[in-house]
Amino acid sequence: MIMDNMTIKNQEEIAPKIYRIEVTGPLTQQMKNPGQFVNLRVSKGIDPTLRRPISICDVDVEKETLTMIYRVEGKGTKLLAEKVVGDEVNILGPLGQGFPVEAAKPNDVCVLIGGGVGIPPLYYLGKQLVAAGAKVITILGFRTDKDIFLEEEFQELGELIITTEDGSKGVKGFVTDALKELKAYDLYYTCGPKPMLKAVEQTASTHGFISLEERMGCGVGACLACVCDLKERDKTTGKAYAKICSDGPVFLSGEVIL
Amino acid sequence: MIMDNMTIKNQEEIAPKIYRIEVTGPLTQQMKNPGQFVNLRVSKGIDPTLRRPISICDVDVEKETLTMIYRVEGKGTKLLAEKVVGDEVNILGPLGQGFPVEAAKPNDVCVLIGGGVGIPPLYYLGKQLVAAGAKVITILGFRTDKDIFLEEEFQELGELIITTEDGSKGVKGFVTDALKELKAYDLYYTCGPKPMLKAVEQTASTHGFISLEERMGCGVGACLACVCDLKERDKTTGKAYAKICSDGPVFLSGEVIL
Amino acid sequence: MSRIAVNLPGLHMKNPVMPASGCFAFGQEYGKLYDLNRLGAICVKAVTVEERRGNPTPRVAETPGGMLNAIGLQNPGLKHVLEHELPWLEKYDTPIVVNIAGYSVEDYMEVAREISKVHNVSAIELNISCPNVKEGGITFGTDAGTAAHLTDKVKSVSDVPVYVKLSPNVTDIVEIATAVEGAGADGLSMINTLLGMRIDLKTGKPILANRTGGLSGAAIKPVAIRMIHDVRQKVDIPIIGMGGIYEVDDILEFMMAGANAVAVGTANFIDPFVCPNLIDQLEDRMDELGIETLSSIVGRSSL
Amino acid sequence: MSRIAVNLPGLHMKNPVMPASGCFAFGQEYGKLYDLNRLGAICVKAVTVEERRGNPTPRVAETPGGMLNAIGLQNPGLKHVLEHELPWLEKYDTPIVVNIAGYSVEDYMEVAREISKVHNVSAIELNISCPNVKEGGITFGTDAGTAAHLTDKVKSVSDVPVYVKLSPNVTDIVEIATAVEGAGADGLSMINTLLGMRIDLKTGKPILANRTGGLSGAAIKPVAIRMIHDVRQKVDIPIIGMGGIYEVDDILEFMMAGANAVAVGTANFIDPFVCPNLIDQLEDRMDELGIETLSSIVGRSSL
Ligand SMILES: Cc1cc2nc3c(=O)[nH]c(=O)nc-3n(C[C@H](O)[C@H](O)[C@H](O)COP(=O)(O)OP(=O)(O)OC[C@H]3O[C@@H](n4cnc5c(N)ncnc54)[C@H](O)[C@@H]3O)c2cc1C
Ligand SMILES: Cc1cc2nc3c(=O)[nH]c(=O)nc-3n(C[C@H](O)[C@H](O)[C@H](O)COP(=O)(O)OP(=O)(O)OC[C@H]3O[C@@H](n4cnc5c(N)ncnc54)[C@H](O)[C@@H]3O)c2cc1C
Ligand SMILES: Cc1cc2nc3c(=O)[nH]c(=O)nc-3n(C[C@H](O)[C@H](O)[C@H](O)COP(=O)(O)O)c2cc1C
Ligand SMILES: Cc1cc2nc3c(=O)[nH]c(=O)nc-3n(C[C@H](O)[C@H](O)[C@H](O)COP(=O)(O)O)c2cc1C
Ligand code: FES
Ligand code: FES
Repeated sequence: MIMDNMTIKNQEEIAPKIYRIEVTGPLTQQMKNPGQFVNLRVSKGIDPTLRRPISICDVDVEKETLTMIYRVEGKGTKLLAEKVVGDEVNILGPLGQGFPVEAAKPNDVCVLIGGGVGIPPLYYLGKQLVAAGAKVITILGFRTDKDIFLEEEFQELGELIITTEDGSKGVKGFVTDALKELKAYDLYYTCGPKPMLKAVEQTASTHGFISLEERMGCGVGACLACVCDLKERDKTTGKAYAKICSDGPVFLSGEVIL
Repeated sequence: MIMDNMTIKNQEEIAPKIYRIEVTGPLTQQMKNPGQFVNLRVSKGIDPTLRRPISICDVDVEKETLTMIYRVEGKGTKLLAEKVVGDEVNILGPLGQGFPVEAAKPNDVCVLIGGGVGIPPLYYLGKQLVAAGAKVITILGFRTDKDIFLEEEFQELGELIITTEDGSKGVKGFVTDALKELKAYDLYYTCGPKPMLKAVEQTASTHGFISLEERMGCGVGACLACVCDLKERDKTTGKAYAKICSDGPVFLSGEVIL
Repeated sequence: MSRIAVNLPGLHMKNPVMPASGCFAFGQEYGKLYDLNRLGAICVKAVTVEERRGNPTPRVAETPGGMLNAIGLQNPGLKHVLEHELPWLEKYDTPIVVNIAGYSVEDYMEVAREISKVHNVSAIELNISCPNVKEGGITFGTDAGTAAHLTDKVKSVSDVPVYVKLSPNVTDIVEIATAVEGAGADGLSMINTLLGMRIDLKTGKPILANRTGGLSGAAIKPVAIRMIHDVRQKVDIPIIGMGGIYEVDDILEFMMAGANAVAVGTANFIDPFVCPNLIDQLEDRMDELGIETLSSIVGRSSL
Repeated sequence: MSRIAVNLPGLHMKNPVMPASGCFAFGQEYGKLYDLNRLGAICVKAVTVEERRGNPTPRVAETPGGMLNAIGLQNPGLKHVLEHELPWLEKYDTPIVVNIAGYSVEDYMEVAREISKVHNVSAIELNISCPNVKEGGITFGTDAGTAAHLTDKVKSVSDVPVYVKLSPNVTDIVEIATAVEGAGADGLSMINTLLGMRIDLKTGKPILANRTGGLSGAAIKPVAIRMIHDVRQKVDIPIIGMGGIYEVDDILEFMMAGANAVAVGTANFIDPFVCPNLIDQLEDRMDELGIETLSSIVGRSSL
């Protein structure tokens, strides 16, 4: 199974325009890989037409709940925010290749670097890294202190550094300003806007894993809407590009042209 | 005011695919003329695009409730049937020129002749005719006995003759088979499918008032989607046609080409 | 000048919004619902020399995100419009645009000559794009030479600016647009409806008695935006943009594509108050997007 | 023969439904979700002689009731398709249609020659209507003479039937259809996407990096129905109909308009199981409407 209606169990605004939604259903059984995403259908009809990709933020496989965090941007997320407990949402997923938890060896220091709505997938990742015995340091970037979310949750996983552009909380500046100050770490995992990803790739002293975003058609690798260029041709397929929806959204640092 | 959101107070299936819906709101204050209709918006978005015209079946001005009865035909009425108590429906109306109650003098015998979903507007009319001191005989045509609705309600207004095409209840045949048998009456009011209206006009021994249906764009007389040809040019406007939405839906027998 | 005022040949509009031709009759119906002076301009139904009965019904059919119409230019004819419809509009001081149509060049010229003399008519919209009539209409709009010839002739008899209303049912709308600009058009209106059809599955027959009709509404908006954008690169005369405008953002999108003013058609049928509502929302939305004046965004997409 | 089977040149289809080119890649993705043998046929992504990188992203934008795409014919090139994609499809016994494109007549001929030799290729779909590439593509599809010439050349080298995929962005699609029929086309595919555009209000720029894109989805259905209906009156070769098919009724509407089979594009993105689901619903719906066999309703709307 890869598509099912899931029932909304909880929905709340946790920061301005940022919503946490919890849905339930057996589809969660397959959602074991952090960094994967689902493709949501926010209405039954033709309006809007396309599904909306949203990352898996947390999964409770026993309780069969999937948590997502999203920002109200346009029509689709607005409709999603209007849904109430008990409503159903059609979900296609899990999709794509997530973050490799096994890339971190026990006691490795892993830095999670997230900006804005790139933060949610790092939470499920952080939980799994900790469970696997790795050490987690998290750097989360926000515009201002009012925008902060998931603070407590990340604190429970290890050290948490918050940066705000206006300095209203934590380090003033961008996530890379905090990253620069970090001494030793073994690898990083990052998700956020493209300029941030570029800056992180340049600033980091190790390799890492980068999660990308792109406008999507199908979400399953069939339409070629979401390609990015590879630095080198893929050795097995011979292709010069990768599909973010099915080959990604997570790539090894240096693998794709940002 | 001519457009407002009204709240659903009741909705039930009263015969196969036939729903009675009751909505409430101050717009009802203006709904005094039976035979008028409202134009409903069944969804917020663009799907479906157009409003749906539905006749006023009953109004309780004090309680501010409007009752409509509709058949689930296609997409729009299906969406309407899925709505539940407490939901809002955007309503434009009352629209058009209804049945003239004042055309019946006290003690006049008025025959109401309805077929299918042409029946609902006759109910509000019948109530007003009775209140004005006229005598009401109703002939309602259905396909089969399962389809019958509003039977008790019409019985309370006076004599009720039911016809069914398969003879499963009442007179076997069409409304005109029952109309032929009626001895003396002063005028008639009719609403139903066009072939029925034609047959009624030909069968009736008096003049009467006929309510028409047509696919509509605007519902307010601005787009010319819903015209019908007049037998003679209108003396005041000089026009050879009438707009069913604003000049009708009710016309004097013989006035329009059916 | 107000931030939302726009100036086009013959049309000094306090805001960029007018109802689209054929969706607003001659104004009397919507005039009962709100003060028509709130509109930037009023564009009335197509007028022909003779009265026209139009097509048989059904004349409309719904489609996903849009609708088809095949009214067939029904109108009471030039004489009646001159005597009854235009005088009724005299009580308003907002510019009036009269959409004109005909079977022949002479027809068009006659209507243009008479209509443009009326003192409360500010501009003519030359309808060379009606898809719902057998003769005239769209046949003038699909060939650049024919369109230019007609424009030239109508210009020669019109006392007011002439906006040519283009058909989207063509391979190269830029070619037609540049041809009518060359022939002296003062502006363009675009787009008219796309030819479409729907079939009733129960009967197997087209829903419209005319078989085909013109597709309007939200569904056609991206086609309209593309055509306006393309034409804007090549012509200098103003464009009145239309095709699927329902929301305030749509107005801004049309103007960024290159429209100098806009017309709202089908949306009136969904919400009869849509024109004044959109006008009311315009400045707030401009503030949110940091837009100073409307005129500053015209054609921004091609900068 | 089953009531829902249809027979077209080279295509013996157990049902009339195939995925539309470009919306199904080379089958591998949807092949993970269901058995592709359930499909009437499989139409794969456009193939060109050389590998193509396509357009920069963003390549899709949503529109009311539809979407724009500007993929730009990205594909791994003829050699790779011959070596990797087509062999993978060998495990299925449903007909394969290969969509082909090129910059020049010679390009098209080379792809057609090679592809048509592959034993599991049942037909070629000649894409003369891609709106998203600067050279080739749509330029072959907007002029009847050019389209006919290309058809003739491709027919001369193809071992399998050739379906010409028509562009809706033309003034007279019937003219192009009759021209390619005259040049020997075995069938037509229609319609490809309508040219459209969307602007991002925050930046004032087009959302698509390519500026314009092709409009597909429910929004274009009435245009497709109209064009198929018009073409059906004048050509005898079969038509594969597409453009906004989402529901089982849409299949019947296309066939009544004149299509002999149908393709489903955008709807796959909304529901990846849409093709098998529609196929499953077909007979029940035919029963409800009293339709005996599908072949009996083809072109019913013009009877
Ligand atoms: C793999 C992936 C994971 C994502 N995870 C999250 C998440 O966990 N939380 C979150 O808030 N957002 C996430 N996004 C971004 C989210 O998909 C968009 O914000 C959302 O689709 C916007 O839809 P809308 O209807 O509100 O906006 P509209 O502007 O109305 O959307 C119009 C169209 O553009 C697409 N679109 C618009 N912005 C984006 C974008 N940034 N990325 C991709 N498509 C876009 C929409 O999907 C839709 O097709 C993710 C995107 C991707 C690709
Ligand atoms: C003045 C008037 C009063 C009416 N009163 C009632 C009533 O009280 N009860 C009732 O059940 N029906 C009534 N109808 C018919 C009702 O409007 C249609 O059944 C309804 O619009 C069908 O919509 P749909 O979405 O279910 O069907 P669809 O087939 O999906 O509708 C598609 C389009 O066609 C239009 N349409 C389809 N059938 C009709 C029709 N028979 N008349 C007008 N437009 C149609 C729809 O409004 C819509 O625009 C009335 C019609 C008119 C004109
Ligand atoms: C019912 C109806 C009637 C129309 N009549 C005319 C007309 O008489 N003359 C004309 O130029 N355009 C006419 N049009 C086209 C509109 O003016 C407009 O160009 C088109 O509908 C696209 O705008 P919209 O999507 O906002 O409706 C008509 C459109 C509709 C829906
Ligand atoms: C993402 C995408 C890619 C497409 N690629 C091709 C293509 O390579 N070749 C082609 O002939 N048509 C292509 N098309 C057009 C479709 O095959 C189809 O003609 C069109 O989308 C209309 O059908 P629909 O509304 O069901 O999507 C593409 C369409 C989409 C949406
Ligand atoms: S969204 Fe279709 S290939 Fe990625
Ligand atoms: S529906 Fe528009 S005039 Fe009657």
